[in-house]
Amino acid sequence: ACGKAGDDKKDSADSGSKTKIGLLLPENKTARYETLDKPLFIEAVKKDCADCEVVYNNAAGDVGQQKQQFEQQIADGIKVIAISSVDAEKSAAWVADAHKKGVKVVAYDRAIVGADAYVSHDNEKIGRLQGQAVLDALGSKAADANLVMINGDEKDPNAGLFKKGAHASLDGKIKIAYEASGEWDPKIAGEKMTAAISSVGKGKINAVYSANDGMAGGIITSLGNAGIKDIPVGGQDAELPGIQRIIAGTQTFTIYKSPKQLAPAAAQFAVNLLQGKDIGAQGKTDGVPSTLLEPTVVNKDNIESTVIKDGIYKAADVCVKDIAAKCTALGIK
Amino acid sequence: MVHVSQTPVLALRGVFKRFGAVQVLSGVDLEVHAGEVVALVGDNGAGKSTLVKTIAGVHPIDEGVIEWEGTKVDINRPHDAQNLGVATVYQDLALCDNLDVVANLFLGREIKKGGVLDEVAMEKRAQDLLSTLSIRIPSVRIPVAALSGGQRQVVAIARALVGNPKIVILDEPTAALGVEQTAQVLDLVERLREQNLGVILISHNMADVKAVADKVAVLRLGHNNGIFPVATTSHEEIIAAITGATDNAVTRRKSRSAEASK
Amino acid sequence: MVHVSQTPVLALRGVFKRFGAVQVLSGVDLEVHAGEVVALVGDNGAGKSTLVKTIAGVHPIDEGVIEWEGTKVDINRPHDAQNLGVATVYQDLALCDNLDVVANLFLGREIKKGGVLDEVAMEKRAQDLLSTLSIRIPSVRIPVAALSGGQRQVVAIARALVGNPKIVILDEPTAALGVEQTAQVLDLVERLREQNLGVILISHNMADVKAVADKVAVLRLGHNNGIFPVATTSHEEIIAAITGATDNAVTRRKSRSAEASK
Amino acid sequence: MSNTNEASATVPAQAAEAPAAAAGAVKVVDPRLLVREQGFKGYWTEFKRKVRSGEIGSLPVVVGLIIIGIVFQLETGNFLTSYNLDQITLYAAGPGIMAVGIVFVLLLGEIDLAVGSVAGLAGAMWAVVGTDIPDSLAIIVGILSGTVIGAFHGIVFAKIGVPAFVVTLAGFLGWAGLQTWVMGDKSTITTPLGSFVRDLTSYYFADVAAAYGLAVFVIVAFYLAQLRDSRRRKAAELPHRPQSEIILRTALLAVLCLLAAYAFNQEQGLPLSLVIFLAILVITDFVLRRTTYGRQIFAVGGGIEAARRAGINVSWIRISVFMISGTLGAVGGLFLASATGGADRSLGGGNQLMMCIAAAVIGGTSLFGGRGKVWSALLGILVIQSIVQGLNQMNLSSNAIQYMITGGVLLIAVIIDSVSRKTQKTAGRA
Amino acid sequence: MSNTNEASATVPAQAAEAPAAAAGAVKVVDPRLLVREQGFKGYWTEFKRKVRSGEIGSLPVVVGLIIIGIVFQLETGNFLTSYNLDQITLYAAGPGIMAVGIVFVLLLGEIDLAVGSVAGLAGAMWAVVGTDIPDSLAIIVGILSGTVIGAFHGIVFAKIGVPAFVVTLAGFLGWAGLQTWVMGDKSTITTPLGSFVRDLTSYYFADVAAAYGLAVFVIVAFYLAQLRDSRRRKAAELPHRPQSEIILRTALLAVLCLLAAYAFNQEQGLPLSLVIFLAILVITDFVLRRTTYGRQIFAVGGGIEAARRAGINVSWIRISVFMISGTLGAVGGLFLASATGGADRSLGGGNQLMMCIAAAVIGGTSLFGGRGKVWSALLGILVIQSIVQGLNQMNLSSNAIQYMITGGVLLIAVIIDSVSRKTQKTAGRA
Ligand SMILES: Nc1ncnc2c1ncn2[C@@H]1O[C@H](COP(=O)(O)OP(=O)(O)OP(=O)(O)O)[C@@H](O)[C@H]1O
Ligand SMILES: Nc1ncnc2c1ncn2[C@@H]1O[C@H](COP(=O)(O)OP(=O)(O)OP(=O)(O)O)[C@@H](O)[C@H]1O
Ligand SMILES: [Mg+2]
Ligand SMILES: [Mg+2]
Repeated sequence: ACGKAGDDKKDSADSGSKTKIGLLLPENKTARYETLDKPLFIEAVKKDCADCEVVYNNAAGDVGQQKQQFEQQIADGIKVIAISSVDAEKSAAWVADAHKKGVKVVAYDRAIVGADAYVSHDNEKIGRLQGQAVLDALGSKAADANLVMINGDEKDPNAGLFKKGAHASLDGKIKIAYEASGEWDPKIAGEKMTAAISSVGKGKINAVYSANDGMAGGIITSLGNAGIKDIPVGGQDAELPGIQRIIAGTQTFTIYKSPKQLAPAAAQFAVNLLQGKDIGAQGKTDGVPSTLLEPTVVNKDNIESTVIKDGIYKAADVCVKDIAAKCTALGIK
Repeated sequence: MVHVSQTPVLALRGVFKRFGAVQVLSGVDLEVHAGEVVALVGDNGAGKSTLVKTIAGVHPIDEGVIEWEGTKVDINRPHDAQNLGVATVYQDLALCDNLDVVANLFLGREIKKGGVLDEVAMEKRAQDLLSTLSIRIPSVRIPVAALSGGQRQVVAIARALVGNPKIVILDEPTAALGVEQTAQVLDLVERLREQNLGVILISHNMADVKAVADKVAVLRLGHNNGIFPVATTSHEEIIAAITGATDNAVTRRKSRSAEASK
Repeated sequence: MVHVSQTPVLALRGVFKRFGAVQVLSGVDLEVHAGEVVALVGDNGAGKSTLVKTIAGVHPIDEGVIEWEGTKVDINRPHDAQNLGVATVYQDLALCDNLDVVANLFLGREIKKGGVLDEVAMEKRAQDLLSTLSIRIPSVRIPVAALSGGQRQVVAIARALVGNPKIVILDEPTAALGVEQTAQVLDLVERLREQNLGVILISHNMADVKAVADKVAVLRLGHNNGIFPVATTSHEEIIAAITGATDNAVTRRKSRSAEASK
Repeated sequence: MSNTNEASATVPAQAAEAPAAAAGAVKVVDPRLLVREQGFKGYWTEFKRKVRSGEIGSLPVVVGLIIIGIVFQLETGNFLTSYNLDQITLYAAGPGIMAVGIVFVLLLGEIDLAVGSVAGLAGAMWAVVGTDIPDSLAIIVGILSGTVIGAFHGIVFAKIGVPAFVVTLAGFLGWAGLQTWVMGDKSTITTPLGSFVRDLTSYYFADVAAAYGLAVFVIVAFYLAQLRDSRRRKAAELPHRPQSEIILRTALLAVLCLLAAYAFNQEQGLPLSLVIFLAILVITDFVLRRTTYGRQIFAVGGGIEAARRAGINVSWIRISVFMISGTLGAVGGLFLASATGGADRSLGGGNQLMMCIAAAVIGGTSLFGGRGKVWSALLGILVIQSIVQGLNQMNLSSNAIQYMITGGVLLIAVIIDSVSRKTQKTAGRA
Repeated sequence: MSNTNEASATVPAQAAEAPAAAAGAVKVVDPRLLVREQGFKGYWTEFKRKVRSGEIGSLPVVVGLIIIGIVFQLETGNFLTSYNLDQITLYAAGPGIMAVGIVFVLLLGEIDLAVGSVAGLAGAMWAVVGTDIPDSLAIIVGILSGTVIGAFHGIVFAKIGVPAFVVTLAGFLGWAGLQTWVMGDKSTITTPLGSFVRDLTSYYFADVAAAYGLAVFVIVAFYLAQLRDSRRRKAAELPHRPQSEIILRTALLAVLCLLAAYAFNQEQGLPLSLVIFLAILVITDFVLRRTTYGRQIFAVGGGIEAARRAGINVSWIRISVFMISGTLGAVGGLFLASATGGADRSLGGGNQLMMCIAAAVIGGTSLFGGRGKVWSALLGILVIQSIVQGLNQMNLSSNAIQYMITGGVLLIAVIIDSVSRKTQKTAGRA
């Protein structure tokens, strides 16, 4: 990257780049964005358009930073940006500005009003699936069971959607004895769990809903310390430790949102927008052409057919010494 | 001796002060008239500085009365004392180390022009004030942290002269000063008396005390231990009042040297 | 007078020191022999304390040579000076305000028993040391911040006596002391000389200087301005060397008072 | 009050009326003070001496800034563009204004950990009440909420005696909670179209004359002020700056201002955010250096007991400084909201606080009170924002590395600064 | 080294060999010192005097803790249970150990902002290298990484002169970045089954005798130490604690210890985490109060220049204290990892740092150096963790409110403490 600064910028601003695609991801606390979404996206773009280049930034959870990155990419002459926004509502305003400069925006995983395309898993649906999975795990005992709900961070709009969905399937079918936010933090989630045990009583908790796998880790440690075993605990994200806990039997299920589908779908939208083709969406969400992907509930029985088969994890990585025996029992190899 | 008015400018009556488990002052009385120099003497730890600080508002008194020109006053913070017209040179000087000499001299009484600090006027005045006291200072724009012990003390003394006090309290003002500067300060004390101000001078140097004071108040272990007119009291009498004994290290040392020189 | 050895314990030769834009010391020489009390005198700001701090390792010298018992040494930090055997009482005392009297006295030289601080032994020793110096202190377990000016100074002096120094430097040790304590300190200086230690005594008090010093080194504006044997030099000569003039505030003040008493 | 002070201070009764004393007077200035030789050779030797003994003020930070610029230019090929200058200025304004408030608190030797949360809360207040009342009123409400909180911090600190660190730590948690509560069920409130807050970081004085005009005004004002001061000092027979030095300084400033003006005019013109930030800097600098109040802040920062004994109302100084910091925090919050397009629940959170404090410290304001100037907020935030912008542009594979580099560069910036000050310390000017 | 010191200190040559001086000697103790009357009436009047003048040490915090317990018990009905005591202890150990490190740094008058990030990084190191090497080695690697980082902070601070606030601020960012980088593509690494780290917060000495045994040991050791000290002082004719007072104090301690032991035995027994935390407290307390090294830390905190002139190696004290704080930070990190079930990317982040600092300060350690004790870390973290647990149990609708209450309660806790100290200040013991 050399050359005279001034000219470089002017050129690109006037004509715009025909090969660059921006990818803006929101945070780096969870590993998936940098280890799955980003490489899968780049790979898919390369497949559809061999000489395309992906310019990547991560906002580390900071809206201001993301706006700066967004504007920087526009200034650098990028004409199509796929963005998973930190704050969808604010992004809507930036998208309007971007349109004035002829820049197209793909909303990646999180919906943005006025975007040119939208790919996502349906977050409310995820919540409903989680809730249903809890009920399924309890079976007939659900009616007089006590449930502890540990939700995501209140500041994260997605957490609100998971919570809403979960309530939609749980309300009225089970008693929610304790509900609080674990702030996406395993330690806080664990502390909330001990408080729940203290309030509800040790023997009276029959199931735990955890909005994701990270928090489930802290929760399960707390349950273990209180000597509570064999109650359903559910999470989300199909993280490796989550999968391992499912095999070990301390966690019951998780939700698998395959980046395998998400990233290529978004990449395809982006390339089509860049090349001016029809983007090929399945439908529309709030007026934005969209493709909504189906999340899957993963439990003991379908680990092999989901995460392992998709190549997200290798059986050897999952089945480390502690649980190797159980793996064999479940037929994971 | 100058005319001494009837009501004292400042009078302390039965002042008590305690710090934690230590009863520092127990029923101390003191009177200062306009145009009078009162020397306050006493052993180390007798409570002289504490007494001065109660007058200056640094430590409010526990019990007792402070009268100003005949009426009882409450002095709870340094500001109160300054408003009455008490200017104090503390033993520990109490300068702001990070500020330069000029800023320290005028702290709390800055010269202003149209609401804005008039640095030029202050710097000029500072140079005048300091030269009156015969002190050389590398530059008046140097932070006081960089000054020598004596230079700092002179700055503190000069500080007390900015403003219009009625009483000036000097707590061991010449402790760190050279012979020449000490002489200047003694001159200054005499000028203050001529201008009809009251002066409280704390000093361990009996020669200085005898040179400028009108009367000597002795403090011993937080109690009054006599008030002596300077003119008619001998050196030995005062020292006996301070140490509470006629046989003390001073007399022993004297007699030893007397023997040695025989 | 005690026997004075041939090689000085400590010798400074052509010492220079500059702070920022101020040349504080310019080619200062000084010699101290065992069993000798050297008084270092000079006007305020002459550079006495700076000179002492260069010996004590607080400020390393810019140029010049420091010799210890005849060999050149580098003194870059206080630790170096202490290892040689220099004990210093600073003008600004340099006590740790938050520590109590005992902790301050033994700081850096704690008494230990099996690797653990022996508080009882230290407290006992502290009481002994302080009573030798005739000072009353509310309690040796009080933080030094709560002491009076003179009490602090005595603690600083006592500090210098813990350990086994060969040279003791006292920077205006009696500035804040009462008459009795001053006498004790002068006694102490004489005892140090008897034990064949070298002593550098800084003081503005000519009477004290004449009482205990063997020779007087005068510093003026950072230069040497003469070294005088005490026995054969008059008060006036020394003061003239300090102020650099025979007509100065001191003589003027004297003549004025002489006239007044006529 | 100012009048009485003036009156009492101008009567040096005792000292002035004593001719006897004047006879023994000596020149106050010490003969050992080394003076600068005349002419440019004199400047050079003095400059060398100052560098050696570390009395070089902000020079290290400025050099650091230049190095950062060059390095990123070499790395990315398009860092030193007028667009980037414009963007850096824009994003620097908010944190910069907050850092000015922190400089005030640091001058007291205290710290304000709540400034980020106050910014967030002010943004939330403005946005929420703005849905019901006119925009200008809402802005006032937002800013005043900062002032009130600052007053609260100040009172708890100065009157009750809780360490400022703890008060503002509690505030850091508490106000962030209040912010979320005020926002209610909305996670974001987008700035309404007509709001002045939107203009804060998007309005430009597009006329080419504006930027140049401001530059020329600054240069002339600087020159005249320096000249006047020098003349007055000369008249009072005090040491003063020679004409040649004033011209040299003015010329340096002129180059800088005009270059900046040119760069802004290449883009959209003079940004309003810069004008406001500069105005705040000039006003606060004036307050600190030219008024009794500013002098008292320094005095309290240098030693509370000495200040108290000088009759300064220490509690009031403390309370008012926290009010200033709260107010500037709130103003900064509105800038943040403007820059990101609206108020949200996480506004002012994250590393914002640390960045503001770092800006003040990197710029050279001491953490231990009594030493510093508001311009350090400008310099510091420029350093930080340049690093952020440059790293974003370098398009690093992972944020982890970006964090590490930010930490590292900050450290290096301060190390340079500290090393220069260290020389100063051994030269006896601690 | 200790030997030479001992030797030189025991020779008070000049003073002791001078009988002449002893003649003029006075009793050192001032006659104005008010002494306590004999008997229990004496205790009571002295206690009243102490409360009035604010010399009551940790009393306000202890009272605060009791109030917190009662309020939450009334609110939730099941706060004062042995399960909660067990859980609070468990979660308090990690932050508590980190707070001990912070106490050391605060005693110097400095601050360590990196302690949370160091904890996170140590957790990550342990977890990552633990996949390849034996657990015990991995633990050592994790802890040593903290020591090394501490040494780095200390060197940059003490030798280069960068303010500790800035060094550790850079560390706060930098080490968190490194943590993410070390974790690589894993967001969580679950603690392996056989790892000792898992035991840290899940192993219990289930035998009833363990808890009671420890309690009795502590009580007896305390009694004997006090008794021995009092005897020695009496023998040396120094003021000493009367027998009655020692018994009173021991009795109070005994009640506390036995109650706690009983409660733990109601649950799973004596937690290993508590034993380790207490061991660290006892050792660090011993180091601070009974060794030359500890004395030197206080001296440096009280005044750097005075300490330097006393021949103390200030740089070494600073570096070593930051090493201690780094090491304890790393140990705390392993406890955090243990409590949450493994190392993760957010370990040690968030409010962790603020909580640790708050714990140290609430417990009564001064932010300005030279005053405090390690037990303040225990008291402070108990206060904080109790509030967290209590509020969690109250199950407030929103975390925002929870944060506000935490902030508020913290503030009140410190206000009580400050008000009592304020009395102390006006009583002249600042
Ligand atoms: N803040 C304080 N707390 C506790 N005790 C104090 C405090 N200040 C002073 N004292 C005690 O009060 C007594 C008197 O102190 P003060 O400073 O008034 O003495 P002084 O007469 O000025 O002595 P000196 O001549 O040494 O200056 C001393 O014993 C001192 O220890
Ligand atoms: N750290 C420093 N920075 C700059 N100048 C200094 C510094 N320390 C001392 N000086 C200057 O050096 C000169 C000598 O100071 P020093 O303290 O040695 O004087 P002194 O002879 O001890 O005077 P005194 O009798 O007043 O104690 C003074 O003019 C002082 O301003
Ligand atoms: Mg005194
Ligand atoms: Mg001196």
